[in-house]
Amino acid sequence: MGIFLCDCGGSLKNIDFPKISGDLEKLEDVAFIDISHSLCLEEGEKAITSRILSENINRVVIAACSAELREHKFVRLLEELRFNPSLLSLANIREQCSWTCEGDVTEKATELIRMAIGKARLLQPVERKNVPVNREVLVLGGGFAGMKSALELSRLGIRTTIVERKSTLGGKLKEVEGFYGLETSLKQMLDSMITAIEKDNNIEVLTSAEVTRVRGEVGDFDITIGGGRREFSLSFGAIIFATGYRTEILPQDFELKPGGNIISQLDLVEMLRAPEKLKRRPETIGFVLDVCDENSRLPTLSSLNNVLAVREKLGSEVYVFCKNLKVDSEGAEELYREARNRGVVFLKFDEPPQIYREDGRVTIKAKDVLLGEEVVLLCDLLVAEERALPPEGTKGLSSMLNIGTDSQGFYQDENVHLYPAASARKGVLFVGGCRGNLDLGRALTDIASAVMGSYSLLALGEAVVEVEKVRVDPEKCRACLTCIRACPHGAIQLLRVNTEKEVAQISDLACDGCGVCAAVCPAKAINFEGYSDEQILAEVETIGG
Amino acid sequence: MNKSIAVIGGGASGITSALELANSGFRVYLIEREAAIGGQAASFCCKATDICTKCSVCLIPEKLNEVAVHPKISVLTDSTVAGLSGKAGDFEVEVLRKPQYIALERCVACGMCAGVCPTEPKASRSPSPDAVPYCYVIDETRCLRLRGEKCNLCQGTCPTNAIDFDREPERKELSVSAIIVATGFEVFNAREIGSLGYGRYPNILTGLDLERIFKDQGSLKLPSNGKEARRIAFIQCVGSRNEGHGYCSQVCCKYAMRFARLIKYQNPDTQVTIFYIDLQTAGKGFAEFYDECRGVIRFIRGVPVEILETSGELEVRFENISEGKVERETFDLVTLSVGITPRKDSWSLARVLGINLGDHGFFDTKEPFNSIETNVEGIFLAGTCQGPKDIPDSIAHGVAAAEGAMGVLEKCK
Amino acid sequence: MSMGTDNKIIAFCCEKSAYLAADRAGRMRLYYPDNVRIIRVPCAGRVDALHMLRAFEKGAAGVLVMGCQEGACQHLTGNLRAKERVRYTASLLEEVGMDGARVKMVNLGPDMAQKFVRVVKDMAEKIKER
Amino acid sequence: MIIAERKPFEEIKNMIAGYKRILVVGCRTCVTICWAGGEKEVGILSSQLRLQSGRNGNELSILEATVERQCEKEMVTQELGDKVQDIEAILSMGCGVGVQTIAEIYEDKPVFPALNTAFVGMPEREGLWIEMCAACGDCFLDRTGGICPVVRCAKGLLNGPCGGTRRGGKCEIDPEKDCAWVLIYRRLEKQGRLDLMRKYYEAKNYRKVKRPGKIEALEA
Repeated sequence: MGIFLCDCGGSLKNIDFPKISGDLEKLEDVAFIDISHSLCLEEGEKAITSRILSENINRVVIAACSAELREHKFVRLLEELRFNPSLLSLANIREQCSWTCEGDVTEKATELIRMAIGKARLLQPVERKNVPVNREVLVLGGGFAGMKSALELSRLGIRTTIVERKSTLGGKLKEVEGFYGLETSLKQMLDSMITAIEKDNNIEVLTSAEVTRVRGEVGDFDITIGGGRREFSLSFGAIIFATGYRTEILPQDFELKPGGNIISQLDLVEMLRAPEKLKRRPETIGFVLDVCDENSRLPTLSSLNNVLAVREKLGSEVYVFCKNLKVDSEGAEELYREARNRGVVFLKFDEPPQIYREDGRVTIKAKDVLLGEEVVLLCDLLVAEERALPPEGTKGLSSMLNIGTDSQGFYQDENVHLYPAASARKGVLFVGGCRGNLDLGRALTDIASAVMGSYSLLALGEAVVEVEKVRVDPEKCRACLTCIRACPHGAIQLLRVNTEKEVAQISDLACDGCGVCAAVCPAKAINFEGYSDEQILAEVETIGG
Repeated sequence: MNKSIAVIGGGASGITSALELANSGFRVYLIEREAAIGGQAASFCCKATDICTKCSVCLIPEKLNEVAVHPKISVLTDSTVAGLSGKAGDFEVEVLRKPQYIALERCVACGMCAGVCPTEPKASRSPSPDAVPYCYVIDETRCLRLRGEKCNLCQGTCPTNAIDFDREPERKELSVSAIIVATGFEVFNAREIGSLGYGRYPNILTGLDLERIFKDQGSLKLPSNGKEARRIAFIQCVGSRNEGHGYCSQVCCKYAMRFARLIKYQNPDTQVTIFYIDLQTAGKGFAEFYDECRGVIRFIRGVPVEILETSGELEVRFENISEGKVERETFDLVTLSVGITPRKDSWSLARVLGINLGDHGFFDTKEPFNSIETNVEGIFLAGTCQGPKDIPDSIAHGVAAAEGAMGVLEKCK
Repeated sequence: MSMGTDNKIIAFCCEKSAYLAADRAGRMRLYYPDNVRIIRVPCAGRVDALHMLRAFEKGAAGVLVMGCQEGACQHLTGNLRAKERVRYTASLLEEVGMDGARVKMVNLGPDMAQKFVRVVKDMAEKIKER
Repeated sequence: MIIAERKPFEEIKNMIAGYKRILVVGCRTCVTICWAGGEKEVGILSSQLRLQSGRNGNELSILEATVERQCEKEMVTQELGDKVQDIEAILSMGCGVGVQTIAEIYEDKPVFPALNTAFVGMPEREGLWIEMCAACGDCFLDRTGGICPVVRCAKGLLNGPCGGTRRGGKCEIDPEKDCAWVLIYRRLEKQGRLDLMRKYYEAKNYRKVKRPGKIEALEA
């Protein structure tokens, strides 16, 4: 074992390096101890290189500054010298020792180095290997988000297969007339995308089809797709969920049954598409927001767009009842000001308004906060607020893949490390509405993230993995499923390894290196190289002297 | 056609674009104006109360370290873009770099130069604890040697002789095939609204001040006398949604509520009030947090216009819309939730690169719903330089810009 | 098995938050007692009751398991499992007649150097009393 | 699968009081799967014992071992063979069968149980095990649609709900528990075999079951 100490240019005054090297030299498995001024610069690296090439040591301990700053340099240097970097053990004697105490900390520094030595003795080499990865991506959902993802991936040279539950592509945006201020109407945009997909031989489309079973891990998902007639299974490297969202006027949110003069945003869009067909032009239209879900951007954005379309096409009076207009999207504030200039009246309430039907018209009663008194509005048409819900198959698919959903039931746990498009399982990505992201602008950046995520994972057709860094010992494993249930990344499966019985098998690519499985395993069958029980206990035991 | 890309600005979105491109095999030049990368987001604090409030600030340090370490990214600190020529696929970017008196690759941040520096406060400034690259910087305005006097104490003691005073500003030519502009934003200068009294009274802070206080001290004390604040007010939409800035900055409601919850958590008997116009509570994972805040924080609809100091306390005059009359309330601390405004110098960068500015002063994009391509082919936008965004959206936007740039490169291959 | 004169504190620090906070405390030169030994773990969820008990066996007077904020763990439930395990280990210590408060779960963000130092000082105080 | 639970530490401590050199033996089958007596729990209990002895001064030396299956004589001897010489007492973390097998092999040494063997059951979710079978030796699950009232009905009735069932099909005695017979009724209803509910079954003849049970396979 070779030990390198760095006194950071002599600035670590409260550590007596010669004393340390004196104490540690006595240990019989220590080949040499070098004291250098700056291991992180060229001269330090030259010193390490010459030492390693001349002495035949099988472990390296470096006591220097924080791993966060220097570990990568030492690892890269060792790789160049054909020395397996997993046999390197670090001790931080600067930020965590010399800089945290006035007095002499030689004794603490010695003990920190002893801990690193204790661990180094037990380190085992871990090889790196290229694992073939399937370059194809499965896109679930043929709406705007799904098609755009497939087109972007194909542009970067990756084959995709779109699986759409309905019989045609297009999804939710097929029903929306357009976005105010956007010249090309969404319909044209959708049609051009559909034709582009048909022409693109990088994209295969399976309509009225559904995923019935998912097995395998990232790089090689074995997915069974069932259509009406037959069921077949394909292999994919990654899965992008673009299953959109569903809107509904829920009875418990709105006592009055929709229909007649209470319509949804989509019905309003239908009407606007052909205003001349209307029997009677509605004089006044009322919008109600923030009644059932105060935290969604969708009602505000769709209302602002439709309100301007109504003023333009029907010219009827428009009143919007809301609590907090969600204008925190790009361009939303401009739409709000444009609407106000076009004569739309915005009324703000604190308690939700009472709404009831009266002789063919709808009455809305609410205490307006700005005026400070009760406002009663009689309108011919009321556009009720819809609640955005997760698509139908969410529960089934998320349990099939054992991935989490958030508090509103949409895909993707509420964890900042996953934003914007990742899931806890590597190779499973979410885009747009299905993860609760309902406005078009943000959905576009989701798509880019998912595309980049899968591109960097699969583009080369292979991925570098650390072979069996976390390994299950088939002899000890009782297949008690504890690790499979505990693994937050779904990286462990029950497989028939070379032995005859089924044991837990950890996929090197899907494993994110957290070690939870090694901690929960009741049979101590899982060895996490670098942080195995013995290695951690070796560090713990050094304090006993 | 060389596969290298220049990213201007090392903030949240800039480093994300750089990382995504580098991980996809491109060579990236990251041009950063300051001495360290990280931009504004790196100076923000974690606002968790033992439970994460999803502000994503903790993603930045990990990315910064990945960038500093990545073999395919070369970071040019203290650098600005002086000129541009060529077209998409073959740009020539002229970069001007301030003299590096302390060589980044030699400095081990041991602190001995600061030890011997005679000036007070030290001319050889230690970097902020999470600066990347973590190196000492010489402040020209205070260094005796750079002001012409004879002094090279630090040069003598530096163990890795990283200090060299006769280094000149460098001018570099970078040939790249695409450019991503990620120059970030400026916080609204609250002094511009005189009636709110920022700068006149010590106990009026802005959101940025709170970030720095919590980052350095971990808890909030009254700037005037260091005691605990009993009654705190947050005023929303300062510098957003008014005539000069016709947009919602999207971040102020959220950071105000996070701070309010954190303050309430640290000393529960403090009374916290938020004055707002429209409370923005949308976003992944924010609904639950909003319900939690509703029980603990007092929300008043109506934004104050004037704050005066009477007998050591701050008297806030505001129109309480719910009751429909003007009221006065006294607080011992007021925080102005300042919004996002375009950088003052984006005008000069726009002129150099030839890209247009939108009507709010942010860089303009080619068409609506395409938030990354500018009017010049091959130049893309990332992050808040294109419009107000919070940290998760800036990061996602950085990825989108990287994906856009890669698309151009694949096309001109 | 000596209790050790300057009784030691073992801090299992998650390398994504607590370990970075410890480094940051050093860079800010925030001084804290020198009887703390930091052990780097990939996630707080990696620390097992066995490791904590062995620390006490070897003379540690206090054990800190320091993970990310709840909801910000890169492995989603790592810190929640750690909290459970610390509660379990505390009950094991109570069974043996030791004070369960000697083992403590701490949630930290990567920049919370002050909180790291405060927690370490509190534990150092607590173990001095007995 | 046999489900067991570790005894409170107080009880274990008093059991082995006075013995200096103790062998703690785990088992790698059922008790590992239900987190009671696997290699990990052996480590934890041994740590506790060492901590306990460290605190009040009496030097206790603990040896740890884990047998593949404690209910197999050959496996016990193979694993413990060389470890048993200078041991004063054995603390078995196996189920009741394991403790008795070891006691039989090493009759000169006292063998103590560290676990309470609880029931035959299955995991409802990670970390929660529920009893499903009482091993009564005379299974009649065919007549109750696969739900065993002996175990899951608080009173172990064989003939229909006791009439005290609470609203929502909950048990009279334990409001959280589902009444077994309501579950049986619903399942039989689904399968269209409700006629079984009308049949009358005499009380079980427990005398028929000779304790301890013995089963001999016919073909060698």
